[in-house]
Amino acid sequence: MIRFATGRLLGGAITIFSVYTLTFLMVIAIPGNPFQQSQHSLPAEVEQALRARYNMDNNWLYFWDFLGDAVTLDFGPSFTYNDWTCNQIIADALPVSMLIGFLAIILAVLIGVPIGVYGAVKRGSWVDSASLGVILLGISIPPFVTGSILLLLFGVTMKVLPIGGWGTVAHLPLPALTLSLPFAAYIARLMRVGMLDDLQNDFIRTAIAKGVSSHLVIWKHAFKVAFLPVLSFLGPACAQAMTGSFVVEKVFGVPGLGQHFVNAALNRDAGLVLSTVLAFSTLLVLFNIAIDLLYTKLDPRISGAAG
Amino acid sequence: MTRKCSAEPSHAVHSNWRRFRRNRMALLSLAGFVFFMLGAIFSLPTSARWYNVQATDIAVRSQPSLDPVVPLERFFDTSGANAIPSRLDQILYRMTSLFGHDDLGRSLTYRVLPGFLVSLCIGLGAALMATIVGTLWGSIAALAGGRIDAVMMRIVDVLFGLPYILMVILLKVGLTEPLTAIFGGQTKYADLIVLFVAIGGVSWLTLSRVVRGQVLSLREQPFIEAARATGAGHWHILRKHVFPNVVGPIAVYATLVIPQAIMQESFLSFLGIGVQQPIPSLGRLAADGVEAVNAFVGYWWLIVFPCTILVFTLLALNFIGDGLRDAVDPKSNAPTLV
Amino acid sequence: MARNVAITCFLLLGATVALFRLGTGETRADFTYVNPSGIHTLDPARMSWTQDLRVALNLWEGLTSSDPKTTEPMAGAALFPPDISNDGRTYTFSIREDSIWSNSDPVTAVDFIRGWRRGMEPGTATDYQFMFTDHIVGAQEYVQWRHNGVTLLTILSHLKNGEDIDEKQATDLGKLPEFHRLAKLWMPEGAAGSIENNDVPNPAELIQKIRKAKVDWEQVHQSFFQRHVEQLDARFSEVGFEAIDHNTLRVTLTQPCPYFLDLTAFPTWLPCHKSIERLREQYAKSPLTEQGLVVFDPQWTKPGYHRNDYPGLITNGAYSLIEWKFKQRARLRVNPYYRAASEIPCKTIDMLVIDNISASIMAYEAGYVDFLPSLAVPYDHEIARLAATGLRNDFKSCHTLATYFLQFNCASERILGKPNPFLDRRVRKAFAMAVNKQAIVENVLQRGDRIAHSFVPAGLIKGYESPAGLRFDPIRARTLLAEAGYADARDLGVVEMLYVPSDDKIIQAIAHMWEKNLGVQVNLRCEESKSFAEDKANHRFMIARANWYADYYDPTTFLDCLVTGNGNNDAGYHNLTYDLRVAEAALAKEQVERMALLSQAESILVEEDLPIIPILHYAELIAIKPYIDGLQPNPRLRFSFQYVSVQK
Amino acid sequence: MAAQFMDSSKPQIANEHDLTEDMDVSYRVEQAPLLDICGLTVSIETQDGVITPVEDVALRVARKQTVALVGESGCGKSITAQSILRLLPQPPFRMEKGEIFFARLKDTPAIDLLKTNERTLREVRGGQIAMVFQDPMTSLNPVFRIGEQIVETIELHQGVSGQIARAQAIELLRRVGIAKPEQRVDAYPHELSGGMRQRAMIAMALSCHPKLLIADEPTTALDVTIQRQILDLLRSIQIESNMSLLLITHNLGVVAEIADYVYVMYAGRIVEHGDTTQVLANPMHPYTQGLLRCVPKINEKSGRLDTIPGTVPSPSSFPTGCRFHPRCELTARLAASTASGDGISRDSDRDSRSPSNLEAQPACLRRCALGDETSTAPPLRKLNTDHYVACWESENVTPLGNSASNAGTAG
Repeated sequence: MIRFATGRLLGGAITIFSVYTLTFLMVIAIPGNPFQQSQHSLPAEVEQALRARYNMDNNWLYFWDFLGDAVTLDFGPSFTYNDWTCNQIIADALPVSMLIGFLAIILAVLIGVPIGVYGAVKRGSWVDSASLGVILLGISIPPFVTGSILLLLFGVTMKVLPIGGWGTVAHLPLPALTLSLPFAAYIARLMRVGMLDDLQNDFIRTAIAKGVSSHLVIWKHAFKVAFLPVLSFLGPACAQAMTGSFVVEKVFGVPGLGQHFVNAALNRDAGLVLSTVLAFSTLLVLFNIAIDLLYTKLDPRISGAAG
Repeated sequence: MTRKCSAEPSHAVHSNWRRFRRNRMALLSLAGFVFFMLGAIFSLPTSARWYNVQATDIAVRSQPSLDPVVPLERFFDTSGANAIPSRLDQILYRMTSLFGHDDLGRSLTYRVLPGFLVSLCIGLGAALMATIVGTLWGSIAALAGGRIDAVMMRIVDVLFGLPYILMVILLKVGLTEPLTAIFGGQTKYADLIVLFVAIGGVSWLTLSRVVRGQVLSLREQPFIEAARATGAGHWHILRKHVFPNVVGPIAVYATLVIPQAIMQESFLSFLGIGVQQPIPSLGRLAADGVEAVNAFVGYWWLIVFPCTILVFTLLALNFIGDGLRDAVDPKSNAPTLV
Repeated sequence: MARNVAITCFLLLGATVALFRLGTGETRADFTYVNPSGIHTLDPARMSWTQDLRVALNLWEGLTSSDPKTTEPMAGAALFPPDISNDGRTYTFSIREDSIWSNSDPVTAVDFIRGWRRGMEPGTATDYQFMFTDHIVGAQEYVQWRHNGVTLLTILSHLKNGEDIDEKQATDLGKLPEFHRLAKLWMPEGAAGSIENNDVPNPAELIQKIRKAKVDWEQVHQSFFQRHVEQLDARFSEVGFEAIDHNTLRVTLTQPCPYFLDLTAFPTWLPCHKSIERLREQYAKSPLTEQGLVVFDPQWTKPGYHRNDYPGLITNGAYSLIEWKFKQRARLRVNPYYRAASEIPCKTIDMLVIDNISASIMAYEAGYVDFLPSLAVPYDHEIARLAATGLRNDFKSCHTLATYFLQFNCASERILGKPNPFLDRRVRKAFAMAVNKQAIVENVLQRGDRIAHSFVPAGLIKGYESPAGLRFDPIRARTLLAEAGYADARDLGVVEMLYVPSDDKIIQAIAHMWEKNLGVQVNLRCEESKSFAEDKANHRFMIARANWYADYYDPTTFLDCLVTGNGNNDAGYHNLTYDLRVAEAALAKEQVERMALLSQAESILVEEDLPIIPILHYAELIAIKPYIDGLQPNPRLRFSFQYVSVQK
Repeated sequence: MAAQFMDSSKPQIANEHDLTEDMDVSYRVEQAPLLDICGLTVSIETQDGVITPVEDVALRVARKQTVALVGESGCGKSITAQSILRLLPQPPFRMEKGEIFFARLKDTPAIDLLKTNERTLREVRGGQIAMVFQDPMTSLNPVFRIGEQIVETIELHQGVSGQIARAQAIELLRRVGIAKPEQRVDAYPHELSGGMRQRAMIAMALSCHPKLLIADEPTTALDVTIQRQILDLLRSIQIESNMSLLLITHNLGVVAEIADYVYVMYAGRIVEHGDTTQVLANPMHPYTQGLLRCVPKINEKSGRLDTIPGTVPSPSSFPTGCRFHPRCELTARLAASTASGDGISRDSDRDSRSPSNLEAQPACLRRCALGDETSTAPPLRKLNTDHYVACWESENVTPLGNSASNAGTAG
């Protein structure tokens, strides 16, 4: 187990380094001046001074310096937001995104799993059609449409939830729900297909022949196998949801990392882009490893193979 | 686990179609989709003329109505050959105000219809590109195996972690200029290509994993071993045994890439880096409509028509894709025990 | 299993929500407003965005400040008006006794000079350096000297041994007089070429020489660094700032500047508390200071920053910053030492960041927010209509000192592989006359902007008469185009318009007008703002959108942009007569004469040469709740919260 | 060997069963067999319409009796077996007709498993009727430990749990001959070999002392050597625990060795049944004879193994009349002898056997292909007390000789 984890960590480190390198290449390849502010074009001397100040006068020097500092978890300053270091920005925004993302994933599981299971169990009936409809609707409505409708409905028309600002529990449900819908749809889909597959298996017949109630057959015998694909989807999904969604954050004004990342890319804020990308890929790698470890716990067939 | 060694395509297609036909929602979706597509295609000559005809003086954000708001002569070049509009043109003209007009007084009908086609083009282009690249990459990785496979899949991992927005911007910056030159200085066409290259460039990653998985599991199938035992060559096995068996799942997955790509385009439009104005796309129109959501006045038609059509397009494509998958995968048709 | 999953989910759900108790004990501030997209920086020397300036001017107070209604200069930290010498070149300010920092230190003349000196430092990298260099005696020389010194030190600090030098460094070195002087010490024949004759040495040759030279580069760097640092204070004393005593400050200008007191209310001219010195990077301690930069820890603007016993941000304005969360919120509280602190009605102010203006309007409608300084949404015409018809008195429209315009590429001979047709002023004029600005303002945008026939917003600057400009005339436009040799507009080929996503409506309308009125083929190229800025600055465009917001109350803030060689002259426009008129105006003794000269200059722009097509002057929409008193819409959108009161 | 098993020590239970016989309830209560399947007809809805893979099957299992259900693959054996516990998903399966009586408790009327409620059915499943499936590889849930799966059954039916149930599970594993059961109880199915898994399946089936064990081809998926062990195990357990065993198999050798009574099934119908000794010694249905001929005989040196020509028809295209007639040697022989030799092909070309063509055929052949006035399929006719056969021409069947003993030694 430990060897397996170390191996994966090492592989993950290589992935992270490659992502970092490629992102860096993109950052320097894309034209656009991170230092230019609003309307004034930047005088050459000022730009030179700024490049010196942010250690950007030599790209490859910057590449290694940034990496060296990043290893010690120091991501340096943001180019656009001069008063802030990337560490501060990430420390402020990542917990927000992680909170919303985490809630969204939990909601997605709570919504998606029953829909998928009932769809599979009641296959061919109206329950199945309805659940399939819900699933497909979940992946067919762009989040900015969902978000705007929810905001209009609960914020403006019904006035039950606050708009804008951040910091109370009432700010959580709408963004979490909006973010969760596509994930819920995907989970429901995986769950439905998995359950359909599973309910045809011989061991289900064995369980029924043993006298296990259909409820238990579904939720215990079939579920445990069918949930495994969902579990492996949850790894990347968690990483994706918890590093923030631009659309959801933009629509609801959530101060999360997703917005900062998109803005950083649009602002050519190399420091912030690189640090958010590093944060994202690290989370991705860690979640994947965590899910793999969990997977070996839940699926004995794998643990046998992995040793 | 026995599997037919040589598939009988005609029979397979026939029975797949029969299975698909039983899926009522999928059939309904397909019918609606085809109906809409035909409508969009038939009105294309008209919408190609009208999609950017502005009437800022009379029709700015005018409500949907059955009577056209903009006078006939605005829409027809009354000089020259088209002096008297044909009967079809007259019918099409009566539809101009059906969906209302946008903030430049353009007929939403004739923006939504070509927008639907543009979105579809992006979806198809991206799916095509994703399918080609993903299939090649996945099958090469699976067939090569060993270290090559590991490296190729690590590359996919890395690309998954890359910032998508940066890639799109980079592609835009890198490709727009040469493509614009190719298209006679028209950025809008160049932009479409950039978009589906950008979107396809992301979608192939998942597809390559799917294909690799399929090929890997196929490689272990007894009939492949049997073919190898009979002394069939590598390429022969690939062409005769592997490819016919993966083509179904790949085709189905490719169908599902189309709605994903359309969704991606709507996201990029929301960011402001989608298709180039004045070319309409459903995502662009929906994003514009959603931006007009406000607490004061309901420009409902700017939101309702594009969003509904976008959602229905995606829904229909998803239904069709799911239906196809159920049809192609016989396992999903077997009875469940509970 | 399923139960375990469900239980786990619910437990996690409960736990996260329970842990999330941030800000539940927060009380609402007396006054809440939304700053869309947040603050970029609170360093007054670095800032240039309106929303940053707005916060800064409530935190700090300059020598003068702006009248909340008219934004005319009025008394700030100094008595008003200051002593102005007869030649209009020397201003003597007396800082008020009751001008006190938020930590109870008195504001001194030295505090102001500290702030200004920071603004001139290359390490600070101020956009608005020109506010010093254009007006203050000795400033230009000092800034140039510093810049050259820093450049040389930067190259030397990288040049650990002579072999490393690359061509760019060599080119840069060749341009520095300091380098030539230095080179004489170890190269008897000098560095070749002579800087006095503007004869920059051949870089390749220079590289050869540097590689050959047996020089200890670290030593050179050290000694030059020493000399440069030793001279710093002496050099700065030549700049026209003088602290006569504790309270008296004398500023010497190179030439009279009628709007100087307006400038001193601008954030670049704000004072800086001495505590910042604690955050100054020590010389030769960091790579930055090795390059001769004077650098302060950029975190000095944080209220809770205490490195090196730094007390946190200290300001001298009506408010002090007590909390600032990145892109979430900033909270301001009355500065207890401010002279009229007890009379300020709103004791606390919250600035919320809601990136999505639509959401901020919903928040305003739902009553979470009292004031929105920007309502730039796709449906803003509806808001303008509500405001105009009096249905909603809380929505207000104000004409701003800003112009939206298109600019032609007047610099490149060839563009997109073809000869540039816009080098011909008749073509530019034709394009300008084919734009129906009225249709744009009244039909397309409908938000009450003013049609712009001139670059400088007409009627907003006292004493300035804007030229009439050109009117919409498609027939004349076609004639002009024919005169220029394009009887058939298709000969022009595809005309490309570069713009940013936010103004696609207006651009599409204009493109449509050109296609309809001139018969040209227009290609739209939309780029996100950074690519756009890059392409624009490098003249990779035919026609580009642009806008300009006045920095101060004078036509020159606009007209200087099109002077040959100006950094903001993205059009690459070059007209000697125009340059001459602007220069003459700068030297004019009388204000009337000056304004007349500027007006003449502008008429060259908007009636003859048309390097730009002014389209409109923005009307900015703001929303102020009816129960809020003391907020006045003004052309520069400067709002002083100390006059705001809530009448609930 | 066969003789040993088929000696008189086995209880002789009246197995006479006439479909037309009307039994009164009191008979059922007192003397009813443990399991009594009457006229079971199962159909499946498919895309191409309804097919009926099992038709009018009657089958009885007495207490402590071992009954075998034999037939080629695709005959409907498994469907019959799974119908007993209602394991077939409905839809697409449909129980068209018939009853399955199960004498659940002593002294109470037997219940009809097809009509009983879910709750009772669940008690019967695993508690009174246990089942062992064909493929031990897939019939055990891969993500639960062996022990967990056995304990679950014990908990469901015996009301004990925790350590006691676990101890019982270990005991069961020991009883089915798994070495080191204390360790194996915590193993996952994939960690066991095929034979071990089948033993575990049997242990699970035995865990609640069922009255009837249905073993659906329990050895088909196993190595030949393991097959033997599993059969021995089943046999010994059946004797030890006094339960009945319904063994589904296609192997007559197995039947000879283990069964008291045998049902032969072809194309969804029972074609012959009777006491194992009688049926194997004197098979009276051409199909049974064919099956017996196929059993390899060790003491015979002849090179070729006999086969029954053709394959089992699919339920969607069952022939009319006697379903076996297209493959039937007897039919062919009769046709050959009555007709002029040529003219009638023996193959299953359906055109030649379409009713119009058959008009010209001899009467006997017409009967095989079309049936008589009362029914198309031949009814089961009683040959003697313990032997029934369903063949129109049963009087013309030539006995096979002493194949039974051969079969017995072959298994």
